[in-house]
Amino acid sequence: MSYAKRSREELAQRLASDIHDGAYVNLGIGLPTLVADHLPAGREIFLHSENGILGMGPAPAPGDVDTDLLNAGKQPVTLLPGGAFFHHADSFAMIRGGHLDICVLGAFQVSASGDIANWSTGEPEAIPAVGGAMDLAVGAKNIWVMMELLTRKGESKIVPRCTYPLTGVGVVKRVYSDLAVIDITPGGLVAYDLVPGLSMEELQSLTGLQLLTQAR
Amino acid sequence: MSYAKRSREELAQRLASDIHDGAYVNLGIGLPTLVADHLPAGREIFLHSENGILGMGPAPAPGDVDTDLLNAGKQPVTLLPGGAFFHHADSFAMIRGGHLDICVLGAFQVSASGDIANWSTGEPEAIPAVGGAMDLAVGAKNIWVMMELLTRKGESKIVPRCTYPLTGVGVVKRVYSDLAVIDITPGGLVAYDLVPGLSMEELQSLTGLQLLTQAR
Amino acid sequence: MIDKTRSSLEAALAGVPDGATIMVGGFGEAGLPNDLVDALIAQGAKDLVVVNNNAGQGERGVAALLATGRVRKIICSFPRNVDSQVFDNLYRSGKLELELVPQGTLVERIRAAGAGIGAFYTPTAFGTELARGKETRQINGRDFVLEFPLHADYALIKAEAADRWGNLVYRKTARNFGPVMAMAAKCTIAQVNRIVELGELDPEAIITPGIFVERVVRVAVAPTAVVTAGRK
Amino acid sequence: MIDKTRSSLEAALAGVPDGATIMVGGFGEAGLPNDLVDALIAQGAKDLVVVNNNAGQGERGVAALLATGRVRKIICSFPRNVDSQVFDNLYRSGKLELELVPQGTLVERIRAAGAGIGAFYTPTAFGTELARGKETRQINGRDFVLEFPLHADYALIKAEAADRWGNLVYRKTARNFGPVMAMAAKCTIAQVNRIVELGELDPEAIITPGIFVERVVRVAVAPTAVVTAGRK
Repeated sequence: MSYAKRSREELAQRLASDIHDGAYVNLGIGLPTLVADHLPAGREIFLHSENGILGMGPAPAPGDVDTDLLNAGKQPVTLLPGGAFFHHADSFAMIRGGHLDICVLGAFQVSASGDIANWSTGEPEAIPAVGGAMDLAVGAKNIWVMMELLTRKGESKIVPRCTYPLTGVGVVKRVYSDLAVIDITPGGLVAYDLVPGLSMEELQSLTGLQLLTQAR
Repeated sequence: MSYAKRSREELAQRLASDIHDGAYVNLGIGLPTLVADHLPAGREIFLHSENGILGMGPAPAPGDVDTDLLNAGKQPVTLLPGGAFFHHADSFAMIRGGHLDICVLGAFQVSASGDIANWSTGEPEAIPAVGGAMDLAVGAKNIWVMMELLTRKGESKIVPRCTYPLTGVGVVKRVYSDLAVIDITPGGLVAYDLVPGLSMEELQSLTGLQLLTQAR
Repeated sequence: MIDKTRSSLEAALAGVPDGATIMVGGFGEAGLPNDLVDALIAQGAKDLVVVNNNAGQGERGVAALLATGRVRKIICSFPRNVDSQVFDNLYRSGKLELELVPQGTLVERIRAAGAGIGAFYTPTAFGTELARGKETRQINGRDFVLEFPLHADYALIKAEAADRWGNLVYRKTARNFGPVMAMAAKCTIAQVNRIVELGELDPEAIITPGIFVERVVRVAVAPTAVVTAGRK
Repeated sequence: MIDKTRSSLEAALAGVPDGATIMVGGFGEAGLPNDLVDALIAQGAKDLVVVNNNAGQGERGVAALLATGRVRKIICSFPRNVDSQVFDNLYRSGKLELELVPQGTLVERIRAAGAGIGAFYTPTAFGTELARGKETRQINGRDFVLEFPLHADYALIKAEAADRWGNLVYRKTARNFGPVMAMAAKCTIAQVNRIVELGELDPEAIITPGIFVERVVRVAVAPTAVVTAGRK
């Protein structure tokens, strides 16, 4: 059988479709940022940025850049009517205090028990940098990871146990990948929404993990 | 010899004269509140109220009472130009964080080592109530007590060891009383500014404590 | 469209279960959400734990709630007042449990709940009766008491204005406990004097972002209350 | 008359001693007090500990300060950037100590210093390398890491406007670390775009009350900076 991986845009769209009306959401740096461009019409979704924004809007028109209005990726953004600014301690109180419904993070690896590794490759010569990743990982009600399922070498990024340094322990509830959506549940990994043409057996073989198909 | 005790107004004036220009000051409930009426002309002194005011002004004219603008004693006050409002957590961060230069508190007793008892008589039938007293006692850079030196029965309120339940341990730096000012120093109690006609010997005899006269 | 405004006090208080922990804002007359408390009385939930700076004054608001006998425990800093007779009688007759907490510790425990802090060390109350039985620790030569967060199921607060997203601004010292309690409760209900259009509140001056607020209800502005001096 | 404004950057930075711990506000280009940092370089203090979210980007500001070799240690959450070459070289050659702290823990440690909290338990970083060697505790079935306050001798921050009492308002996301660092430093120095008359700032919208600010200096408003995307 043959199948096509979801493009980054398709993946962002797939994830965005699961964000409920009225959700408070933080989109991590990198791939998750794309989700902002695919929020379903007709829903009001509140984007949080850890540098002190709730109600973040899209990127400004080129002539309207305000260097005092940046997102956590330090890119210029806008504020929606009804948005608010606050300082960093209040912003991380929102995060750590469990007030965000969803945080979407990229990852190097996710373990079958929901551990996430996304801040350091652990290479000895690497300069470490963590930013807000560890706070986000423990804070939001739902941690969703958005990533390509396989590395460039074809190895599964969902693993029995992370080999990269951890960002958070047992926190990931769901992985949106270019091949399938996978829930991390107490009963095991539940895969669904496989891309057309990809069988569960193939997906199992690609990941090397036991995957369940039980209804969500 | 004969002497006259300082009146409450004189005591408030005496204390107020020691508050430096630019000081951030919290005046406790009761007697200390009087100090606000005697702040020396020509000095800008910032009054803090634990319910969220910095730059508190005097009581409003009778017709100008705003029930949303109260002090910690729940009396109507005003705000000076340049004053600010904030919430209770920020207000007690100011207190606990050591940002106030001076807090003036009333007291039932002060010990020779600077303990203060001002929140409970410890009587079994009494309903306890502490308010912000314990936070103020540990928070300000300088805790000044303002009180009559003797109880109605003529007992000294400065004591070797408090018999009333403590509000704070080793925090009081100075007592402004109706008979003298007394510094609590590592070397002992230093008395000065005795009311005219009162000798150090008499003051010692009234308090039953050893008092030093060394220069401040 | 997200609209957190409710058309009536009854709708705003819907669903409060027996046994709930309820924070009530206010300090003195300022910021007391008395209309919400009255609606809570009408709603009828019982076996409640109430968190408020005081324990009710006069016969209205928290005092009236206490008088219904539906409050099991109150957590506060200053229950005793010249007009706290409702509390006084219940307390003396053993019908109401009291947890007395220094005011700054009370609000920091509330903030800790809202900010996801597991516990914190405060210098307040060290060496006093109110630290009795509590864990202590010396840090850099200073003594601290370990305190734990104070969570709530509901927070009833009063603000000046809100929009449909639940953003709030307050008025003067009526701000007091409101913004912090809003962070610590699963469901924050705000009574407000005005509801404004989205975008009307200055984003630089919003004190409580809507993420902390679930329901908003507009109430008729009360006539200026008489202020009794000398309370704490 | 209390006037916290200073007539020059030089006057604003006067007295910083060798060995000082200095917090520097800013996140991305927003809120970076680059004029104050330049003045600190000119002032010449050395053996410094710097607290900032990043570790300098490009060649200006904190990067320029690091390049002088006068910084002994940096405490930050995200030192590595596409243009953090100054830091990278010093770090790799062992000339600069790094304390890496998760961003939320960093700002909460700063707040704890300002708020007089002796230590606090946070869930952040539990079970990770950044909690290695730290005390942990299970509270209500959840695991926490014990963290201690982060004090500073000076905070250099950027705000939009100030009055002579040191009250500050910020602009949009330039607020970030400023209000919290101002609480944690013995001496907070703010560079501002505007100095206004006392009473001109709305008392409901003052973000940093003057009690947290010692010196204010007005700087020429910089032309809109070029924003480089993709940093954290």
